[in-house]
Amino acid sequence: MLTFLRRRTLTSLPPLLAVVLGVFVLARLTGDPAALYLPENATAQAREQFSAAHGFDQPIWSQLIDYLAQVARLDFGTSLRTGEPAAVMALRAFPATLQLAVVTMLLACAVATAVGCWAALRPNGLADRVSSLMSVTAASVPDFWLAILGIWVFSIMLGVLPTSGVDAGGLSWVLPIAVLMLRPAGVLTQVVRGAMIAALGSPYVKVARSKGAGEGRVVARHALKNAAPPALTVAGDLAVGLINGAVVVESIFGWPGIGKLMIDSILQRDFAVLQAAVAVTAISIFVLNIAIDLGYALLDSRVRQKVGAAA
Amino acid sequence: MTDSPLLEVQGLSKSFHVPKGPNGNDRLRALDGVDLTLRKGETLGLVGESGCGKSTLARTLMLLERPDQGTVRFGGVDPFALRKSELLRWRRRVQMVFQDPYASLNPRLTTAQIIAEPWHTHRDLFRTSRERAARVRELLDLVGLRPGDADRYPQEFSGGQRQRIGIARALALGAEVVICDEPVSALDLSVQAQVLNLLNELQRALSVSYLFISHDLSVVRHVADRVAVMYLGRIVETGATKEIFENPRHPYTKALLSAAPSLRRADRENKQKILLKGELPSPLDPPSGCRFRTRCWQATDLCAETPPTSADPVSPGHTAECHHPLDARVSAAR
Amino acid sequence: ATGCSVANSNPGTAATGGGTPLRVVLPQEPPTLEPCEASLTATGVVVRSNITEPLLERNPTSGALEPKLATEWTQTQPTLWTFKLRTGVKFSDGSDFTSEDAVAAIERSANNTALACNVQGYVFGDSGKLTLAAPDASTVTVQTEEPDPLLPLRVSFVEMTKSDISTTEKVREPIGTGPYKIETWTAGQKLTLTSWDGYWGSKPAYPKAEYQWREEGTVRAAMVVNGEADLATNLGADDGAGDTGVQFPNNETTALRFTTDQAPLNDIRVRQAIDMSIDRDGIITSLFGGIGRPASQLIGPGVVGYNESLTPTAYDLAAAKKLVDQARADGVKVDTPFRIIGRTAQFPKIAESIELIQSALTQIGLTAKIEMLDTSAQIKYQLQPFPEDAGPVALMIMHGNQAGDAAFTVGQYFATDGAQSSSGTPQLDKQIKAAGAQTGDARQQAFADVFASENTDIRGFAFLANMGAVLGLAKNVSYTPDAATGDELRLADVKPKS
Amino acid sequence: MTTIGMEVSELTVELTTPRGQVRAVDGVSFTAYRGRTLALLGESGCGKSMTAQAVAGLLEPIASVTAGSIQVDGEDLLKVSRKRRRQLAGPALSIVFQDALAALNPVLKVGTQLAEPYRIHQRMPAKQARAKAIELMRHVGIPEPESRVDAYPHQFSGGMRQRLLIAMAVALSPKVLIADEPTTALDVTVQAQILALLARLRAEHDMAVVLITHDLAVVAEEADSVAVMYAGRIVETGPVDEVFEDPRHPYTRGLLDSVPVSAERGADLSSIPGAPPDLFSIPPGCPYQARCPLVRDVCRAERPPLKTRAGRTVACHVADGTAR
Amino acid sequence: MTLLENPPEASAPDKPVKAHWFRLLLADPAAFVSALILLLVAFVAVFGTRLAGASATKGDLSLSRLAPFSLDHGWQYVLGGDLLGRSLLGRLMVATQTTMSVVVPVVLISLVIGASAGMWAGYHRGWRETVAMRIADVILSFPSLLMAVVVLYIFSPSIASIIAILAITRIPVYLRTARAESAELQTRLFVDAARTFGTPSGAIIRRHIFPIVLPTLLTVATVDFCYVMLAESSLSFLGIGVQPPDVSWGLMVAQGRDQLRTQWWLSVLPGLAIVITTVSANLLASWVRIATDPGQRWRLTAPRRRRRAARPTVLETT
Ligand SMILES: Nc1ncnc2c1ncn2[C@@H]1O[C@H](COP(=O)(O)OP(=O)(O)OP(=O)(O)O)[C@@H](O)[C@H]1O
Ligand SMILES: Nc1ncnc2c1ncn2[C@@H]1O[C@H](COP(=O)(O)OP(=O)(O)OP(=O)(O)O)[C@@H](O)[C@H]1O
Ligand SMILES: [Mg+2]
Ligand SMILES: [Mg+2]
Repeated sequence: MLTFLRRRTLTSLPPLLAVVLGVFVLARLTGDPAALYLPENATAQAREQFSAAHGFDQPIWSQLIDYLAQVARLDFGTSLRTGEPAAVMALRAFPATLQLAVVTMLLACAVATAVGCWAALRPNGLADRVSSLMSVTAASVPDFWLAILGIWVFSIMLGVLPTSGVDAGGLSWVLPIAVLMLRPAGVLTQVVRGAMIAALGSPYVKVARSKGAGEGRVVARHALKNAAPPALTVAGDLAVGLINGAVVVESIFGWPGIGKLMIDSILQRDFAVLQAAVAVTAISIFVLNIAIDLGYALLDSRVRQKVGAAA
Repeated sequence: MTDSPLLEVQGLSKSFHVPKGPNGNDRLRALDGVDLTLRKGETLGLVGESGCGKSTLARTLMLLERPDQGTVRFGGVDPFALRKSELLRWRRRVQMVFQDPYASLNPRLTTAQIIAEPWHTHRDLFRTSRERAARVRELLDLVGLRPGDADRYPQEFSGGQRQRIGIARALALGAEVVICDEPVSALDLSVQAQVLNLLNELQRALSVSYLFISHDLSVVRHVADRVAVMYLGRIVETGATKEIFENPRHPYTKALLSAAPSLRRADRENKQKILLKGELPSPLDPPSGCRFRTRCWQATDLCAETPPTSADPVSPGHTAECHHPLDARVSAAR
Repeated sequence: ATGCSVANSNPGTAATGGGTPLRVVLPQEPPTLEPCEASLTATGVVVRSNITEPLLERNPTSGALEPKLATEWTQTQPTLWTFKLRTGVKFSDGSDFTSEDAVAAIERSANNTALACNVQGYVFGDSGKLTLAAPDASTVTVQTEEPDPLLPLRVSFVEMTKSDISTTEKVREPIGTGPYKIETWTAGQKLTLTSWDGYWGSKPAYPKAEYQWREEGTVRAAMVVNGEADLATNLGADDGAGDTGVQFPNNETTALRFTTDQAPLNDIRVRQAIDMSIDRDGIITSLFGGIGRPASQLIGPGVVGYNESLTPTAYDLAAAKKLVDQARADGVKVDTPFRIIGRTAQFPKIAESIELIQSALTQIGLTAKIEMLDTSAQIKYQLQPFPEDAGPVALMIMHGNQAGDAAFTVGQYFATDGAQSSSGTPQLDKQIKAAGAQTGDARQQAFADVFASENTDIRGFAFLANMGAVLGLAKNVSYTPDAATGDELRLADVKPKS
Repeated sequence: MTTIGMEVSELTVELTTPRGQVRAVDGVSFTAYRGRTLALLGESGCGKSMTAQAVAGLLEPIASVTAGSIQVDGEDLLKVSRKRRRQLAGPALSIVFQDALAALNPVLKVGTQLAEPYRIHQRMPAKQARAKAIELMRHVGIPEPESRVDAYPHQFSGGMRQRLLIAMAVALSPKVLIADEPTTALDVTVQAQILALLARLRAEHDMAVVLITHDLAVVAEEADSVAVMYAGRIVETGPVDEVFEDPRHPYTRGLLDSVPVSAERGADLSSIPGAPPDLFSIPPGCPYQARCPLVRDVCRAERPPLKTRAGRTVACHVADGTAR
Repeated sequence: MTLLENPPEASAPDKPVKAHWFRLLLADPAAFVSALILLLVAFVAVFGTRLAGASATKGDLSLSRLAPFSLDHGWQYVLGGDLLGRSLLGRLMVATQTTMSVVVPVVLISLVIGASAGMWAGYHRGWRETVAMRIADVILSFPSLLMAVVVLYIFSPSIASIIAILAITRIPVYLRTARAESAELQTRLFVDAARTFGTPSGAIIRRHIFPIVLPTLLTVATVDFCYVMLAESSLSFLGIGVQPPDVSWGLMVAQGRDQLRTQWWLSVLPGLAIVITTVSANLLASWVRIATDPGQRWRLTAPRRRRRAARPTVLETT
C-alpha cells in the first residue's frame, strides 16, 4: 500500500513537472505583461524597468531556472495584479472549486446510479429509452446557457433561488451544482446503465438469485459493486474536468474558484498566479487519480492485490 | 516415421514476472528445464494438469515467448537466432492450432480471410488473388468445409467447424509441424471424434508431425505415438503411448490415469482410485526437491532434498523423473 | 419581471438605513485598493471618495473644481501652486491628516517611477517632475517645471494617503480619510466597508456597504431585480434590468482609429468613406438599445474643448462607394485587405457593431477582416510602438476622458508622439501644444479647433458613439448617476428612498 | 425405498429470439430420487442448462416456461408465487454452476457469499452467519477455513472455487441439488475430488442430485440413472449400467462409440456425422433423423414419443419396434 | 448465456446473411431518423451558405430582433432575425458549415492521432505504454484554456487554431480508449495466431486490432462530437472561439445569451441545433456499433417486438 503510494507519487512527478513547465513556457509565449500593467503612456524606459524587475527580460530558460529554484523553496512568486503571494491566492480559490466539484460529482453519481440502475433493470423498456434520451440530451446542453436560463427561471420568475454568489447558504449551491451536474450525470448514467446491464446478466447474479436473494439485494449487494469500476473511471475524468474547467459556471455565478482565477490570470498575464493555480490543480488531479486507483482497490480485491504487490 | 528428431528442445525454461505472491516471489517458473524431441511424421502427446505449462511450451515453440534458458532446434536450426526472411521461411514450417476455436478466430473476418491471412505476410506464396481463392477452396475441402462457407463469419459456425477453420489456417503455409494446443477440449464428444479423425487423415495425407497437447488422457492415448507427461513446468515421464498407459512408472502418471473416469465397467472395477491430496502447487512457490512430493504417497525425505533426474531411462525409450519409480511389473499387472 | 418575492437569506427589505448595508455589484473585483491606481476603473470605483479622498474634486456635471481636503488653491507663481488644507481631518486609524501626508501622497503618485502608479501615467504623464513642499501643517506647495494651468485638475486625481505608506510597493488595503473604511475583504467574494465615525464631513446614509462582483451583465441586472443588490454598474441595454435600470451618459466615446500610413487606409477618402458607412443610428437603436448618441468627436459634451459645431457623419453608402471608387481611380490600393481589431467585451455588442461595419465596408468595395482579441493582445495595437508587421488596422477604441479637459484626449490620440496615436501632423502637434497653454474660453476654443482640424485634415478616426450605460438601481434606493459613476461611485450620494 | 426428491414433467421452455419463437426444451420429464444421482447427459446446446435454469427459476427474460410442472416437496415450483419461490430457493432446491469463477461474485469476500443463504432465509446475525460459513468451508474440505473466510474468490484455485459453490448450494440442506457441469473446467485429479465430495454430501444430506454433464465417463462412474438429451428432448432414460451396456437409441450408441476408449492409434474413431440441428430448423419427426444411420421414413414424418418398453424408456421408432 | 455472444448458431447453412445497410438502418427507426437529421446537417453544411442567400450575411436593421414563426418577411425569416436583422435560419445554415468544419476535423484529427498512438502503445505495452499514458495525463491535467489563449495569441485567432487546440485536448480520450482495448486485444488468441505467421505488428494492428477497436472509438467520437461543440461554444463565451463574421452554433448561443430573456430564439434555436445533432449522432453511433459487429448485426434484423428481450449493447462513454 505504502509502496504503491510511493511509486504512484514518483511516476506522477514527471508529468506534474511537465505540466508546470509547459504552463511556464506557454504563458510566456503570450507576450510581455508590461503593456497591461503600465499606464498607457509609460515610457519605454519604464517598461524596461518593469520587465527587468519581474525578470521578463531574461531568456526564458534562465527565468525557468530561477522559477524552479523559487518553487523548490515553495515560493510561487507574487501576483502582478494584486501583489499578493500567488500561492495564497491559488490556495484560497481552490477549496471553493473543490467543494463545488465534490458535491457535484457526488450528486451526479447518485443520480446516475439511481437512473442507470432503474434503466438497466428493464433494458430497452420505456423507462430505459426515456432515460437514455434524457441523459444524452443532458450531456449536450451548453452550460453557460443553462446557467443564465436557470437564473432567469428560478431566481427571477419563480424567485426561489438566489441568482449567484456564495453567501446565501445552501441555496446558493443549488443553481451552480444543477448546471454543473447535468453533463456528468448524463454521461455517468449511460455508463452505469451499461455496466449494470452487464453485471445483472452475469452468473454471480444468477447464483445470488438462486440463493433466494430479492431484487433489492441483487442490485445493491451484488451488481452495483461490480458495475462501479467503469463508472469510477469516467467519474474521475469528469471530476478532472470540473476541477480544471468550471470556469464558465464560476464566472457566471461569481463563485470564487480556481477556474475563474486561472482564466483571469491568463487574460491578465499574471503568470505567477497562473502557475500557482495550475500547480494546485495539477497536484489535485494527480491526487484524484491516485484516489481513483485506491478506489478500484477498495472495490475490487483483484486490483487490491496488484496494488498491494506493486513495488 | 524416421528416427531423426525434427524438433529438439533442451533445458527450456521460461518464467513470467508476476505480482508478488505470498512468499514474496515474483518470478513464476512456467517451464523449468523441459526436454523434448519430436520426430518427423510422429505425434507426440503432451498431457498435464491445467497450469503445468503446456501452453507456455507451445507458445515458446511458436516464438510467442522468449525462453530464459535452453535451446530449441528445428531441423538443426535455432529459430530464435533467425533474422527476418529466414524467420519467415521458418514460420511456414511450424504452425499452431489453438485450444479455443471461438477466441482464436477474429470475429470480424470471414472464413476465407482468416485462412488467407498468413499469405498477407508470406506474399510470395500465392501471387494472384485467383490463386489464393483456389487454395482457400482446396483447404476448405481438405478440412471438410463447403466452398460456400468461405464468406461466412466464424460466429456462424459450430465449434467443430470453427476448429476446422483453425486447422485450415494452420495448414495454409504448408507446415511440417503442427502444434495442437488442446484442439478438441472445447468440442463436443461427437464433434471431437470428427476433428480427431480429420487430424489423423491430414497426418496420413501430408505426413505432418503433431505436438498434441491435451489434458484428456483418452484422447492422447488415441492420437499419440509417444506421450510426455508434464507436471509443474517439467516433463516427468516420457515414453511410447502404450508403455505410459499400461506401465506408468511415475506416481503422478499413475495417479492421473487412475483419476480419469472410465466408461468401461471392467476398468472401473479393476482400478483402485488414487485420490491425490490437494492440488497443483503454485509455480510461484514450487516444492523443493521433487515437485510432486507434496502430493505423492511415496514421498521420502530424499524427495524433499534432491530433485530427481531422468538421466537413466527406466526402460528403452521410457524415462521417468522419480527417485522411487513404480515397479514395472506390479503396474503391468493392473 | 419585477416585484417578485425573493428567496434570499437577507430579503430585499434592505436599505432602509437602519443598519442594513448598501449592496453594490460590480463587473470585476478590484485587484487591490491601492489609491494611486484609482484611475483603474475596478479600483477607483471603490476607493475614490469612499475610502480615500483627493484634495479637490471635479464636479462631473458642471466641470468645476470643488474643495475636498483642500479648502483653497491658488497659482501663487506661474509655476507654483499653493493648496490650503482643511483642518480637523482624520484618517480612519485616528491620526491627523497633515500637509506632510499630502506631500507624500502626491510625491508617491506623481513622481515615483518605481511604483509606476496608474495615475502617474494617465494624469501626470506629460507634465514634468513636481517639486513639493509643506511650509506648514496645513499648506502644500507644488512647483512645476513649466507653468501648468491644469495642475489642480491633475491633483484632483491624487487620493490622499498617510505619509508612512509604502513607497516601494502598492498597498492592498489603504487607510484614508473618506467616509468609509475597509471592514473585511474576503477575496473573491465580498468587500465590506463601514462608515468611519471620525469622518470630517456629514455621515453617509448607509453605515455599511458591501461590494460583490459578477462578470455577466445579465447576472448583475438579475441581482438588482431579484433584490440581492441595490446597485449594479455597467449594465447593457439587453441585460434585463427592466424598470430598475437607469440610463445615463457616461464619458466614454467609441471610435475606429486608423493607421494612416498604409494602404488602403493611407488615403483620406478611404477613411472618410469608412466613416460614412457607419450606421450610427442603426447601431445605437438596434444594438445599444437606444443608449448613447452618435459621436462627432472623441469626447462628449461637458468636456472642455468639445466642439458643438461638429456633427456626426451621415450614413451614406452611395457617397462612400463613390469616394472609394475615386480613390481606386487615383491608384490607391483600395483592395488591400485591412483588419478591424476589437477588444472582446470592451462594451456591450462590440462584436456585432464591428460586424455591421464590416459588412457595410464590403458593400462599398473594401476588404476588412475582423479580429477580436483579448486585452493583452489588443493593447499591442492600441499603444505605441505598434507591432512592426501589423499592417493596416482600424482599431476599435473606447476613450473616456475622466478629467473633463480635452488636453487629456488630444495629447494621447492626436499628437504624433501620443501614446495611443496612429496619425497626426507636426502642424496639429503645434496647435495642440498651443491649446494646452490656454486657459478659460480661449482654451475651449483652441481645443475645439483642434478637433475640427483633425476632422477635416486628417480623419484618423471614425467616431461611433458617445456611449451611455445603464445603472441597476433598486427601488428603495435613490441615486442619480452622472458621467463619472462608472469610475467613481460615491456611496455617500446614495440614499435610501423614503 | 427411495423417496422422490423432484419430479419434472413435460417441461417446455420457449425462447423468444430475433428469428422467432423456438423450443429449447421440449417436453422434458424426469424424476430425481433422494440420495440418488440422476445424470442429464447431452451435447452442448441440447438444452441441459436451460432445463436446469428453468427448474431453478433463473431463466433469462428471453426464455420462458410454457408448459409442464416441477414438483418439489408437494409444491409445483411453476405455480407458487414469486415470494414463495424465493423462499424455496435454497432450502428446497439449489444449483451449482459450471464456471465457478464467474459464479462467485469477484468483489465480495467468500465468507460473505457463503453466509448469504443464512442471512436471507434465516435472518441470522452477521457474526453467527460467518461462523456457519466457516463451518461450511470446513464441511467441503477447504483447509484453514478460519483464515480463508475473508479471502476473495480469485484467491482460490479452480477446485476450491467449485467447492465453495457447492458449499453455498448445500448450506440449507436442500432436497434437490442441481449440478450443472460442476467439473467440466477442472483437471481430472481435481474432478475426482469434487465428484467424491458431491457423493459424500449427497449421502449426508440425503439430497436428490441432478448431475448435468456431457462426459459419459463421469456419468458412468457417478450416476445411478441417466437421461440422454438431444435437441431439447429426452431421447433415452434408464439406469446407467443398462443404458451404457445396451444403448437403445442410436444417438446414445453413437455417443458411446465416439469415445476414444482404447481405439488403436491411427484408427479412425466412429463418429456421428454432422452436427446437432439448429433449434430453428429442427425437422418434423425425429430430431436425430439427419444423423441417424437407421433412419426410416416414419422418422421423418412422426416424432417418436418417449416410450417405456421392457423396463427401458426410449424415444425412437426403430428401437421401440414401431419401425423395422 | 452463450447465445448472446454467439447468436443463433446460425447454421441456417445456405443463406449467409447478407446485411444490406439500408435495410439494417430501416430496422431501427430512431437510428433512421437520426441518419436523416445528420444527412440534413451534412447537406446544409455543404450547401447551406448558398441556400441561405444574402439575408444570412447582409442585415437589415429594420428587421433586427424579429420574432420567429411568421412568414411575413419571407421564408428566410421564419425563425426570426438576429440583432443585425439577418435571418436566423440563414445564420443557422451558415453556422452549420463553420460548426462542422470545426467539429469534424477536431474529432477526426484527435481520433486518428489518439487512436493510432493508443493502439500502438497498447499493442506493444512496456515503456511505450507508460510514455503514452503519461503524455495523456499531462494533456488532461493541463488547463486547455491556457492552450487556447496561447495558440490564439501566437497565431491569429482562426478556425485552424481552434481546431488545433481542441484536437490536442481531445487526443487523450481516444488514446486511453484505444490503448485499453488494444492492450486487451493483444492478448487474444487470434492476435497470437497472427503472430505465429510472422505478421508484423503494424499489420496486426491494422487488421486485427483496429477493426475491433473502431466501433468503441466511434462511440467515443460521437460523445466527443458533442463535447467539442460545447467546448467551442465555451470558447465563444470567453470570446476566444470562432470570430465574427464567421458564425458557429456555439457562437450564436454565446452571443444570444444576453437576449435570453427578451429574444429567446437567438440562443435557444442554435442550442437546439447542438442538442438535436448530438443526440442524433449518439443514436446513430449505437446503431453503427451494432451494425458493424457481425456478432450483433442480427439484432437489427429481428422483429421489433422481440428486440426488447435481447440484451442491449453496453454504451461506453467517456
Ligand atoms: N503471460 C503470462 N504471465 C504470467 N504468468 C503466465 C503467463 N502465461 C502463463 N502463465 C502462468 O504459467 C503457468 C503455465 O501456464 P500455461 O498456460 O502454460 O498452462 P497450461 O498447462 O497450458 O494450462 P491449461 O491447461 O489451463 O491451458 C500458469 O501458472 C500460468 O498462470
Ligand atoms: N439467451 C439465449 N438466447 C437464445 N438462445 C439461447 C439462449 N440461451 C440458450 N439458448 C439456446 O438454447 C439451447 C439450449 O441451451 P443450453 O445452454 O441449455 O445448452 P446446454 O446443453 O447447457 O449446452 P452446454 O453444454 O454448452 O452448456 C441452445 O441451442 C442455445 O443456443
Ligand atoms: Mg493451455
Ligand atoms: Mg450448459
